[in-house]
Amino acid sequence: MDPLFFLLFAFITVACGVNVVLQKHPISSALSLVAVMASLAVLYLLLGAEFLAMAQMIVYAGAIMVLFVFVIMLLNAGTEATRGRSWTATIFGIPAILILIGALAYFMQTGMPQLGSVKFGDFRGGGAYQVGYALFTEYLLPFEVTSVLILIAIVGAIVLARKELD
Amino acid sequence: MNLLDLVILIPAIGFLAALFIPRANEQFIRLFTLGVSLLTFVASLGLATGFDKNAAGQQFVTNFVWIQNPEIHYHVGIDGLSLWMVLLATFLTPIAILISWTSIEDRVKEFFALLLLLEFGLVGVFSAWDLFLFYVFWEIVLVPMYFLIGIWGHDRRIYAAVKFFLYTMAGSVLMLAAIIFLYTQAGTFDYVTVLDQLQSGRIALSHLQETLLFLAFFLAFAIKVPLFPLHTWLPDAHVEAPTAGSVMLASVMLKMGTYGLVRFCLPMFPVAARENSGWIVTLAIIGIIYGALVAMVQPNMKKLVAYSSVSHLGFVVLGVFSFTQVGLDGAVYQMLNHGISTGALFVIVGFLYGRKHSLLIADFGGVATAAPWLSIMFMITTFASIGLPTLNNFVGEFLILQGAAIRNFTWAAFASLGVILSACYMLWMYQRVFFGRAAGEPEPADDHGHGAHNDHAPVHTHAVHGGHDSHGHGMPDLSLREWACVLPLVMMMVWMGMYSQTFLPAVSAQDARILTTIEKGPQASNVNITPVSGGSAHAR
Amino acid sequence: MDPAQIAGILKQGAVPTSWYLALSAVLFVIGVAGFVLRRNIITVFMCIELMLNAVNLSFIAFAHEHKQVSGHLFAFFVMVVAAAEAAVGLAIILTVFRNRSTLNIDEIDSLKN
Amino acid sequence: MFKLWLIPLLPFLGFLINGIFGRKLPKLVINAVAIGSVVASFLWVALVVGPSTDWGEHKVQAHYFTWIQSGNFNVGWDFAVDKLTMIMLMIVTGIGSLIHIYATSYMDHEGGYYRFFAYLNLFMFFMLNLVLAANYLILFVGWEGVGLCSYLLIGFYFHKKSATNAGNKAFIVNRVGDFGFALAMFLVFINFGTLNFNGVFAAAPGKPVETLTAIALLMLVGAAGKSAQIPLYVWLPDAMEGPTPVSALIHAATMVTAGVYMCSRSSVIFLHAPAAMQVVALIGLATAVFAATIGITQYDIKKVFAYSTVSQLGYMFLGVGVGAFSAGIWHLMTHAFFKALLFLGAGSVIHACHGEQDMRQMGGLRKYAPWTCLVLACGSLAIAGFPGTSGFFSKDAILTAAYAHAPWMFWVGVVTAGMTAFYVWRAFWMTFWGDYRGHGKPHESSWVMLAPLMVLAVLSLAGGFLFNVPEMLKDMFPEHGEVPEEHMLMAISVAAGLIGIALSWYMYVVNTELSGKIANALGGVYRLVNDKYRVDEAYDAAIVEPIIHGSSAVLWKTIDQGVIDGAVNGIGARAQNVGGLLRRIQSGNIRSYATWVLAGSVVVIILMGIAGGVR
Repeated sequence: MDPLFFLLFAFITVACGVNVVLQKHPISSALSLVAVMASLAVLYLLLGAEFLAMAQMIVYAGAIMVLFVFVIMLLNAGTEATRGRSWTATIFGIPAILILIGALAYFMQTGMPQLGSVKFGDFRGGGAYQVGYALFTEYLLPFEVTSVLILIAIVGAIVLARKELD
Repeated sequence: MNLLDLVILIPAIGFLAALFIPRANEQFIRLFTLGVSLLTFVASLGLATGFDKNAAGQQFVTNFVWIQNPEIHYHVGIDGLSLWMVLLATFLTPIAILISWTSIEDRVKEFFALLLLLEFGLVGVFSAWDLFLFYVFWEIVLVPMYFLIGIWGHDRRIYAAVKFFLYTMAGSVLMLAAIIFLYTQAGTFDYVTVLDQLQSGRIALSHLQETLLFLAFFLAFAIKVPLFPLHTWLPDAHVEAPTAGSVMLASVMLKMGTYGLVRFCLPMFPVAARENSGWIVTLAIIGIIYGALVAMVQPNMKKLVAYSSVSHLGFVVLGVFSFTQVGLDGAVYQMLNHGISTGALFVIVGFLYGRKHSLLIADFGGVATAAPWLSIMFMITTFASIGLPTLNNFVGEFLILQGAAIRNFTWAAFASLGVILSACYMLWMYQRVFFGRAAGEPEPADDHGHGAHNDHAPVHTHAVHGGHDSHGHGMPDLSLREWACVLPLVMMMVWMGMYSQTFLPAVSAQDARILTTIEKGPQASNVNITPVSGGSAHAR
Repeated sequence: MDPAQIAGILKQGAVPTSWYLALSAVLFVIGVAGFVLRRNIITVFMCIELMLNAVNLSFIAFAHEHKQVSGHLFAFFVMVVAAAEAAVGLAIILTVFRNRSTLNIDEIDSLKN
Repeated sequence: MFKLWLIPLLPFLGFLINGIFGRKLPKLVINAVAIGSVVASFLWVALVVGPSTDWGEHKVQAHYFTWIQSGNFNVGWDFAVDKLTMIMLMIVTGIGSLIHIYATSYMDHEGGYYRFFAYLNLFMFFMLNLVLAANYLILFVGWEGVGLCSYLLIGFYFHKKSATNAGNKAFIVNRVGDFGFALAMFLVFINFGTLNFNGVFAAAPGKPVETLTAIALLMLVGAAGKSAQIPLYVWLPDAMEGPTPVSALIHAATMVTAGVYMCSRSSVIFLHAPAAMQVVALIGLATAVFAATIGITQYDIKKVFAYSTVSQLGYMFLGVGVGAFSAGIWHLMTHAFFKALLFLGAGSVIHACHGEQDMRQMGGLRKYAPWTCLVLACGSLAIAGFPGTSGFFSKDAILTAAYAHAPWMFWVGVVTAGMTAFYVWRAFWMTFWGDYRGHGKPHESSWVMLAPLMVLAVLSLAGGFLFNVPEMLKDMFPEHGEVPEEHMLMAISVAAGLIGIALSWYMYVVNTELSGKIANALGGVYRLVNDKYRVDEAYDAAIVEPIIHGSSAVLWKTIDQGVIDGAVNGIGARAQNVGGLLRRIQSGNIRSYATWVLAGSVVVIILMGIAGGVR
């Protein structure tokens, strides 16, 4: 059963991912991205990361993507202009991407050590309890630092986005 | 947490705190930064009083591992060499803040905060005893200065700032490479350990390695000094920098180079230092004379002072590479002297700029009539810079030249020419700026002919009219705030000139130690060098 | 990997971890391609999110492989950073749009000179 | 005990009070402070230090604090008084007091009154420091300090470009001398390990002659700068831009004699370096003749006396050079009397003529200013070496010693003495005889000015036998041999002086046309001398101009901005050419940046893959 789930959602992920890139209108890209997030959440679940799967749905697909859609609406962004000047990106970018694909494939094929396999239910360490426990014991300092980071981000976002008062 | 840590930390905390002050409260920002810098200064005075002046070696040490792997220590401490450098930095920062009080009008908050950051970096540079920490502070200093020049400078500020940045970076990259190489050999960045290993021969450097390492460090420091012919960033940076930037740059930042030479180049690579001293001293002497000659023909006051710095710092390098106690003491003392007197020169040039918005000598004239006290203060500073006995520079220059003479009399003879030339350019500038009549005022027919000089010409001179007569417009005398900037500097000039014993013993003790480490250097016996035991050989 | 192996896997009912990694790589490359080739700044930004997600997937796959929760935590922090980044990034985009009235990345070139 | 520090410190306090508060003080207080401080230190010297010291071998030493200490280099703020110092102290404070008194009247109507006296007091401080010093470095402090004051006072009328130029010239030329002096000190320290007079002079006889010669010659450079000897005399005539009391005090009586004092102080070194002595004598003699010839042709009354000062200083050096140190000091003292008198008298004349300094605009002043005339006559007699006057004794002592050293020097000296008498009396006749040629009505000066003149006149006449300096100093300096023909020599030099006076009387009183005719007859030579041999112009063309133009055109514009900056910028430009591609990268286009990031990471990934990945 597992491989089927994996293949199904992997397919959805890749297809929607490609769609993100191919869509001309940002709102379509955004909706495709939501689909990518959602299917990734399922894959997380398959890997035993229950907490993260939920977080992925709520934080990513929910909060962040809503923010994206919000901004797109706010700016009333239209379809992308085809006008562009960067030949570098096209000339060097596409070959580079192809090389990247090739290199990744080659090294994963040859250099990857023997790995195990995933079966749903093998690993039960990804629940809210375990994650929360690790988070508030071993990773307490990074966690707190993160909270500061988010605070700064909030302040920064407000400062940047607010209209000049004068 | 000892006093030195406080001196390092107060400006850093002040810098961060200043960033949180709303930018509208400009006056509060000024007062706050002034308060912080004064607090730092008071704390650093504690260093001076608590310092055991007769003992060599570090005091006020804090040493703990900052980063485990690679092993980098937070190792700070001061010895006789760095004590006065730290004090110089903390002494001049409040003055730099005061002189910018009204002249900086936009981005007030950033400006004053950056000055605190600069102070933090400078104090750090002078007290770091870990090579990596030193490098970090060294680069921290660069950042605020780049912005000070680049944002608040004059017309060609971007060019000057980039030139300054690139020059310095070019040098410091080499230094970083050398530091990392030393790390691979010693396994630590801690300077004391590295030095100990070098001296005990546990790190055996080949001759080529030592020379290359020496050159890498030397180049970084020489650019900062700046040694001829690496000096061309300095005039541009000075001319374009705001007054406070010039003051800090000339007075303290240039000393980072000479300090580095004494602190790192000599003790770590004694053999290479001695082998290379010939051409280094030659460059230093060329710099002395060259800087003075070029200063003589500058139309711009700040450029003139900048080139004079090239000349004066040539003296310092000469003293350092004389390898005599007298010369080295003089060199270190001269660093302080130059900091005080050139700082004061820039401060007063800044006042003049504030009054007339020009730096060109030709735009001035007759200032002495309108602003007598300003002129007197500048005159004292001028004479300090020329090296008049009883004022500070004399002590340093004399010791340096004496040291150089002990090593090689020809050096001293050539370098002394710089003393003559310094009188030329400074007095010439003084004459054109302060004497005569204000620019634009008609020069009365001055009959130069035979004996028509008139003792009793109606000389409506001097102070009597104060700043209220016709040529006094726009040239008020010193204000209370300006007095507060200048007077401490002038008093220091007299103090350091008359009673050098306050400062020299601590320096001497440390220099003696550096010199003995040089002489005891592990490979010293392999190389045949002229004796450098100072004047003692002849004196007894 | 021949069909026989795939059939074996399907029969066994367990997915090799390397498949997840391959998926992650594919997703990452897609993100890269979008990042380089798209001109709309918002789309570019979304492609960055895509790359982050791809990386998260590898983290979680390795966490499963090593049966350790640390990988999850890394992914968690990545999410947090992504959230912060989105907030600030979108604010920047707003400001840029307000100042230059364009979302075309090629027209935002004040870094030049 | 003797509180030697009090001597310089009193004038220094005067300087501080007048300098800081002077602008708000009434003139009376300024006068009281300025004169009081100098007179007080004069009294301290004359009444306390002088009488209470047993002047055998005794020497008063005082150490106040360590000034500079580094390694074995140790210099303290030390004062010492011996007989030589005592004589100098008396001259400096005594004449200083008189000139201060004179100046209160002379400067009465000038702006910057307080400033003037502050500077004068500061000068006294440094000068006293110079003579009291017990080591070379403290002497150097005074040496440079008096140079500073000289600079300030020459440029006192700082509105006048010529005045400030003269001040700069004085300071810079002196710096050239100080350069030599400083090098001499370096050599002294290297060879003796100390700069204290006691230590140096005790060890000097044992040192190699070459070393001592080098030291002595370098000291001579310093002395030539301060005491206006060839080739560094050029600043002194220009220094007459300063107010006349300054010319009298600094540029005639005290500061310019510091070089002579220094050489005499270092007599031990000089005596053991005969070659250097010879050079000193030659330079002194050359300066004496050279300046005297210029003096003959000048019309500015102060310039005449200035060249006369240079010439007389040459005499003193001649004395030092031939080994007659005490004669040199004697002449130093008598010169201080009569030259101060001449300058102050000249000031009085200038005052009388409403600021006129050109003698061609004077004449007949003896009717208007009889007292000035009288005292100037005393001074002129003294400088001409009229028998019995102070100048007679000291000049004769020098000439006799010169004869003992080398007879030709004596003859040159005698000719110079004749010339001296000629030009000084020429000035006298032109000023006081004939008819008044200027404008306005001349007037006699006030008694405040005349009183010091009279004191000086008495000293000029009687100073020679009142103070027999060689007698006082006989145990400080070695005796020089008696000359059998002494009376004969005396007669010759007196005759030379009298001939000079007579000739000037004939040319400027009896037959006033003659001088013009002679001048015309000499033509180019006369103009050359009148233009002071165009030495200033030669220096300008040979030294100043090349340095300034060279610095500007070659060093600054070519090397600094061309070669060095050019090289730096050139590296930049080359990098740009080579990296045309790199420049393209900096297109400002975000996507192309992204592409480069991508390309870079691909390279890194491939490299890491080849290397086997990170484990």
